[in-house]
Amino acid sequence: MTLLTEKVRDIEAAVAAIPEGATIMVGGFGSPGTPFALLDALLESGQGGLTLIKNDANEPGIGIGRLIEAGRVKRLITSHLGLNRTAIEAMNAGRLEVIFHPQGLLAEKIRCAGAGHGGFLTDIGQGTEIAEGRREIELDGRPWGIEPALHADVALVHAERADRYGNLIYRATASNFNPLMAMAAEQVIAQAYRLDAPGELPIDAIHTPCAFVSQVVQVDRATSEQGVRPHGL
Amino acid sequence: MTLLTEKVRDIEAAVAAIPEGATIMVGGFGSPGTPFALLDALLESGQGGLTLIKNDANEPGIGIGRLIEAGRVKRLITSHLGLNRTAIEAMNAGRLEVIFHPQGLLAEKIRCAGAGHGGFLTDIGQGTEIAEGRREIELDGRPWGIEPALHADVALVHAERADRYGNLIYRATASNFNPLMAMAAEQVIAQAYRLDAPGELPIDAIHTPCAFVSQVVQVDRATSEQGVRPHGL
Amino acid sequence: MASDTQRILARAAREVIPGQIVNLGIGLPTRLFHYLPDEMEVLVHSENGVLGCRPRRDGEAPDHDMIDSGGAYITTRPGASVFDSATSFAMIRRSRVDLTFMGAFEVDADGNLANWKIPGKFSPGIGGAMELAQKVRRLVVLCSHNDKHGNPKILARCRLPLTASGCVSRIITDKAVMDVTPAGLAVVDIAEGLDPADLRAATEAPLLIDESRMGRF
Amino acid sequence: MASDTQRILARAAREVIPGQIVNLGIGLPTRLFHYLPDEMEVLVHSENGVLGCRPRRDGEAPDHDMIDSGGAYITTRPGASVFDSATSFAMIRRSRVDLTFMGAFEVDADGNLANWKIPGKFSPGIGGAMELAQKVRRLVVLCSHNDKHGNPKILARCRLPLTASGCVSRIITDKAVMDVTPAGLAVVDIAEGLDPADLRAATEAPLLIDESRMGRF
Repeated sequence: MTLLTEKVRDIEAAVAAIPEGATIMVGGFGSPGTPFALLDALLESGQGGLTLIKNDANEPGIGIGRLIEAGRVKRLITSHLGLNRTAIEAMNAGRLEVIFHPQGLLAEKIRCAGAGHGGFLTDIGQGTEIAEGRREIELDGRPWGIEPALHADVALVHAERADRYGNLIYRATASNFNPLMAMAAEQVIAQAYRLDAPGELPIDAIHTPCAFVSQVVQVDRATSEQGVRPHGL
Repeated sequence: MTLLTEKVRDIEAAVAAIPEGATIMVGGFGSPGTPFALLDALLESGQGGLTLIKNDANEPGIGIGRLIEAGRVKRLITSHLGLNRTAIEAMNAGRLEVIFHPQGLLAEKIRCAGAGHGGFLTDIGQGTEIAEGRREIELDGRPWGIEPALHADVALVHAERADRYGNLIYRATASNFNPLMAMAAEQVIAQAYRLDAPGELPIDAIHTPCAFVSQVVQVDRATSEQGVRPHGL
Repeated sequence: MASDTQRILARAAREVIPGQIVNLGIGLPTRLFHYLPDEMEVLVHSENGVLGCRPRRDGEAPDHDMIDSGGAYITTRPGASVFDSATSFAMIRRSRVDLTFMGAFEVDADGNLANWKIPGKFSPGIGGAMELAQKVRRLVVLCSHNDKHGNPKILARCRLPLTASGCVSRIITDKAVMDVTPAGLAVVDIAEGLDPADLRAATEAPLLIDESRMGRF
Repeated sequence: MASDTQRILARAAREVIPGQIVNLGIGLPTRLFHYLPDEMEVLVHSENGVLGCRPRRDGEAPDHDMIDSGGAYITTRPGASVFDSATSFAMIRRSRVDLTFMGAFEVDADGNLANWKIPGKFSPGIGGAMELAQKVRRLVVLCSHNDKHGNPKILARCRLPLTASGCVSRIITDKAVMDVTPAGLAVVDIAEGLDPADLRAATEAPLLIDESRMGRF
């Protein structure tokens, strides 16, 4: 692992190390928690043939939507594309391979990798299309589907605050998949609006302990709030 | 589930509802996080034939040590009895059945129940005594041991603060198994030093959302710090 | 006069008991939000990771980190908490959500629900619907009784891929409130001005109707 | 003059690189705490749920909610965090702990470690030792070279139930520092005043000794 004392990077250096064809977890549920600045830097950096793992596809023109539109994404593992018609079009046109998981199973497959397990046993989706082809096992007289852990080379996560050791604090519903992904990938690159010295984050408030985080990048709120769009209620 | 508006109980009423022979998860790693006041009330209440699930056996004369000494505990599922010689004696004399799990697997077996899964796949302990008799499965060309979820009728947990809906905040290393157990049991009884109105706990600071908690009991710090013993370093 | 959707929502609001934890599905059910009075001690769960959602008040600035699962900016009420996606779905899978309202493409006499996919036409993914449908303690479907072409949505047997089987407790449409029972769909309430024959004609599933016990809404 | 344990601990402290995350096993390894200077940017992990432990200073009142896995009251250094047991062991199983020091009943030439159970005599449970031994990136054993009866603890092959197999990188005793290599145990350092023949006599495992490269400690 990266030494605690060597985690702070500038954003170009952080994303430049991501290899072509990498499998990348991306935090966020819709816009909140999406590491927009890291994604824009990744687009700039040029890697293609990527497999992305994200709850959704953001919206057209922002976040992973931009990477999909630029043809950089080979495969997307997700739960829902509802807000991104260009991603749906890319899928329907065969330009984007999409693998869907029920949202909670997607979360748990990621969490499972983060916990160092090989998989878990679930009863979700039994008798539906989701369970077709899923391996089953009987335990305590009941059938269970085996969901393998979902691994990634890199996770890109968004935090409200970080310290230079890589401790992270998320805010409100910008948490979502971020803490799970921050434990699950081989390399974890975190962007944060505020980067403090160790000891400045209240210890009971830290959501992701620094041990899981490889690199920390400070980003401006302005560069990472482009994703904010009005949605009615 | 208990309605949000009906969770506050006095301590005697809370433990009186626990049935004879119940399987009970008990929070705490050593003394911190052990719900001493609830355990003392349970001893008072008289139920026997219990199966307890706790990381350790506390120390002689306190916490679950008292229940073991009073002959109320039939079986203990734990990771280590190192600090409790009376529990070791009871085990060696055949008065207490003890099932040991490696500490992290014990935590995950509890977490697995809390997540609503049937079990998980681990490589911990392969080739050791721990894996003897454990069912194995092959996945992605590797052997994995199947660890079933560990369920309980009741969890007794300790929190620093609660509100009357059952939101919980733990403190420092008094967290340990408490948040896991608070999600895992059918009925979850939480003791807290401070019981607030809803809205008084900072929303980003809540560790266990109230949805998982059945009953909340306010206890005095004095009645639940009997367990504090000096240990050298 | 109340529109069809207003009538559905007003009737649906009567399903909620103070002290419950309630999830509102995307679309029509989300609008139930506005039918739950502020003083009612109910926590609305949204699967992106919040318990205790409240609609933003007029003029309240949006908090860009605070949305519901439909993407709308929300605020929270006293007793609210936020958490990650794993915790959110643990809450669902462990049946710690008391009640959920969901839309439907099709729902049938056995309480089967199809609301996520129309093969060849609509398949944006399942999101959290499957786990909610399968595990929440009580699922109430809110939908129009017939689709825009007038075809029944309350079927003898669903034809679309299921979200979950046998998961629906009650169905509330613009025409009726129906309970899923072992004997079939039992009409609880019928819309004002509608007679049972008209209701049967608009419904593919056989209906159990006891006019002496049936209410109006 | 330094005692045997002081020599072991002083030598062990040289294994720690600034910026690392280090776990200290119960017993002798815990005492390494006092050999890590305050200004050294190292976070000590304790499996009960804390990263960044620091020994309590003289006169500092104990915080009853702040212990390490041995039960001692601790404090924390800047950059510390606290977390639940699942997160703590995820950190271990995912090899996010760089280095752990553990005691041993027996350790052998293949890097197998036995430190949790003596059948019929001592079996208080395994605690977190198995996961630490199996998954931490580098495991250094700290133990006396011989047991209190003078029997070797550094064996050709462990006889007690294993904690984990092939997990040990380095062994530091009062007599020697030895690395586990594919060819066997290679002596890195030998205690001041001890000659290789005495070391071999006190050791059951065959030792690879290159006197030209061997250090003293």
